[in-house]
Amino acid sequence: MEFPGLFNYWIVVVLMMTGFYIVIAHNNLVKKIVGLNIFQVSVFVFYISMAKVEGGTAPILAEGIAQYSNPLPHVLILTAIVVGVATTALGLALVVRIRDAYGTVEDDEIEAQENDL
Amino acid sequence: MFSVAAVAVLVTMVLTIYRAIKGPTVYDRILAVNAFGTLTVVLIAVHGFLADRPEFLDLSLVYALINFIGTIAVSKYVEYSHMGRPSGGDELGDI
Amino acid sequence: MEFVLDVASWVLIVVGSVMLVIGGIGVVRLPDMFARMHGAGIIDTMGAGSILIGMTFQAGFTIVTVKLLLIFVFIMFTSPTTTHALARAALGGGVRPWVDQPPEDDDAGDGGASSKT
Amino acid sequence: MSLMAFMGVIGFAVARLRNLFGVVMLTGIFSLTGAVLYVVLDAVDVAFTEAAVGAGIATVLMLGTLALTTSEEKPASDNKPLLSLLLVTVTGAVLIYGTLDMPYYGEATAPINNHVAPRYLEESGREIGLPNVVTSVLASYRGYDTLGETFVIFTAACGVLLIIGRPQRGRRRARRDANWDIEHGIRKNVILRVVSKLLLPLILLFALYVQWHGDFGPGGGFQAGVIFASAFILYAIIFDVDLARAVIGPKVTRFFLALGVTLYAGTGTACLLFGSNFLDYSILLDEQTRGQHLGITLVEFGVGMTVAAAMVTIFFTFASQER
Repeated sequence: MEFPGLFNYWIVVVLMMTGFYIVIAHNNLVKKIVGLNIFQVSVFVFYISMAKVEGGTAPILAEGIAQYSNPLPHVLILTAIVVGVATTALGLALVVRIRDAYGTVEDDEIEAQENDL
Repeated sequence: MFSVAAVAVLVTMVLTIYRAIKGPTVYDRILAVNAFGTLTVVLIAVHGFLADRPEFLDLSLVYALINFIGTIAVSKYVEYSHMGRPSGGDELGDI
Repeated sequence: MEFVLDVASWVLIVVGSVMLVIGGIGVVRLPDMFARMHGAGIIDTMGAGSILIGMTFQAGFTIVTVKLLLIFVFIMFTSPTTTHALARAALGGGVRPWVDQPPEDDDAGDGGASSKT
Repeated sequence: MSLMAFMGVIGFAVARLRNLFGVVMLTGIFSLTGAVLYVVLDAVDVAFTEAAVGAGIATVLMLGTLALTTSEEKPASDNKPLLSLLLVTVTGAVLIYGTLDMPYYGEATAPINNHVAPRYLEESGREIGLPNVVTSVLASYRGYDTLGETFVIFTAACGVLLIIGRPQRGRRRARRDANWDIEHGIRKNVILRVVSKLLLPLILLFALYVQWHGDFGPGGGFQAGVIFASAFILYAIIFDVDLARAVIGPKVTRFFLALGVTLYAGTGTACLLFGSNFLDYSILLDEQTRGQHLGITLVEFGVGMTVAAAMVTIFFTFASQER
């Protein structure tokens, strides 16, 4: 039982860092939001893999099943996903509004315009 | 038996992902995403049987649904907003 | 009876699996977008379809079978529709079918067929 | 098997540095893989939500934004990447170092599985009387939490309305030629129209099934709300936003947006008035489990309403912007 070990968590870290990289290294605001999404998903995966219990099944009670996975992280992540999409929508709305005001969604161009003022 | 199907689905997933990443045109990507969605539907159903709890098929159903909506939305987006409204789809017949 | 059902579902699932892989290879290897649609079509119909039907034989007369059939019907409805929408979008977007000998219109594939009334 | 799915995830996580449209498509695949992963890791409810949200609504919203802004990312002009790469690598290394102390995957003795979780699993069948523990925890044990989340969704929808919901100096879509639509729009596409008309009632019915069946299987208010909203989104895509607006107007969505939250909070207050704690539904009916069941049903219904209205509002707001 050594193989899965910490492997899941390492993948989570890799994903999280991919998202992080996109957020800090790209100038495009839409791309930044995609990066945030990836970051978010990595956190979700992290929670869900912690909740998994070896030999358990989905936490929906049924006859003849003794071992269930942990339901609590499922609850947290379930709500977090919907909240995540709502906040993503808010972020995208801001991007649309920014494009209205500045005519661009590139971070550096916006900064240049700000400096010109 | 179900593991055979699961492995086949996974292999096919890898192939479609390849197409989605490589895909020279956007349409290839949409196609790959659509195929991937179908594969997800099958994989979730198969996993239900593998894990001996096949009652969670609602999930697959949702996928089949949402995949449809997603693909239609994407097709509409590329057909009408990419090219601008006045010229899009003019030359096609009247289906 | 049990044995017959088992054999039937085995055959269907194995056929479906093979078809999935064939379709996947098609999606990767075929030369242009419209041809690749045929690969995706095989995945959607023969592959997914026969696997789902094969699983209904295993499930017996329960709600599971009903849901499997529902999914099957659903895929049979939506898959051609999305393919059609996609082909139209692609044709409208300027992608032209890859034709070996230009005079033969039959090679235009389903993208061309869908624009006939 | 889960590992395979993981490998897939990395595969395109790495490959996501592309034109924005491709990025959105890859995000779709990303979310699909994530959902399979959740199923494999036993989180069926989460996978359900991800299914409804990730592949559908999120992609549609992203596309809506791309349509309003630009679909090509400009190449980065400065040479930040090296610095960022360094920062990312260092942070990643620190985090991986941190994971070394964590309990291994699937260990039943891990701390996370040993405090409240066993209690939920053992007692909820008796206390709440619902097979789906996730629903019990969501709506009853951690009802405060969910109330907060619902308010966040409500607030986000309000925020979207505030930011881009107002017509701005003629930016709002001028009611376009009805004739153009009939001749050229996607409405002309008979196959799409017929199939969607067939599917729409089924989608709505399925959403209601998910809503009311959430106590017994995977599902519940959040998922049902999103599916319900996606029916309207499909209608708006196939026909037209203005037409869809005629079916379910801004006033209606706003009303339900507020009504859902009010229903949730009202149920909690009703418990308070009956002489119990806020959101402790046992008091609602004479028997504990029946009271809990009623409370959970009401609360989930409120959640469903708010989520559906919020998603519809957000989508319509995006869709009725004109570039």
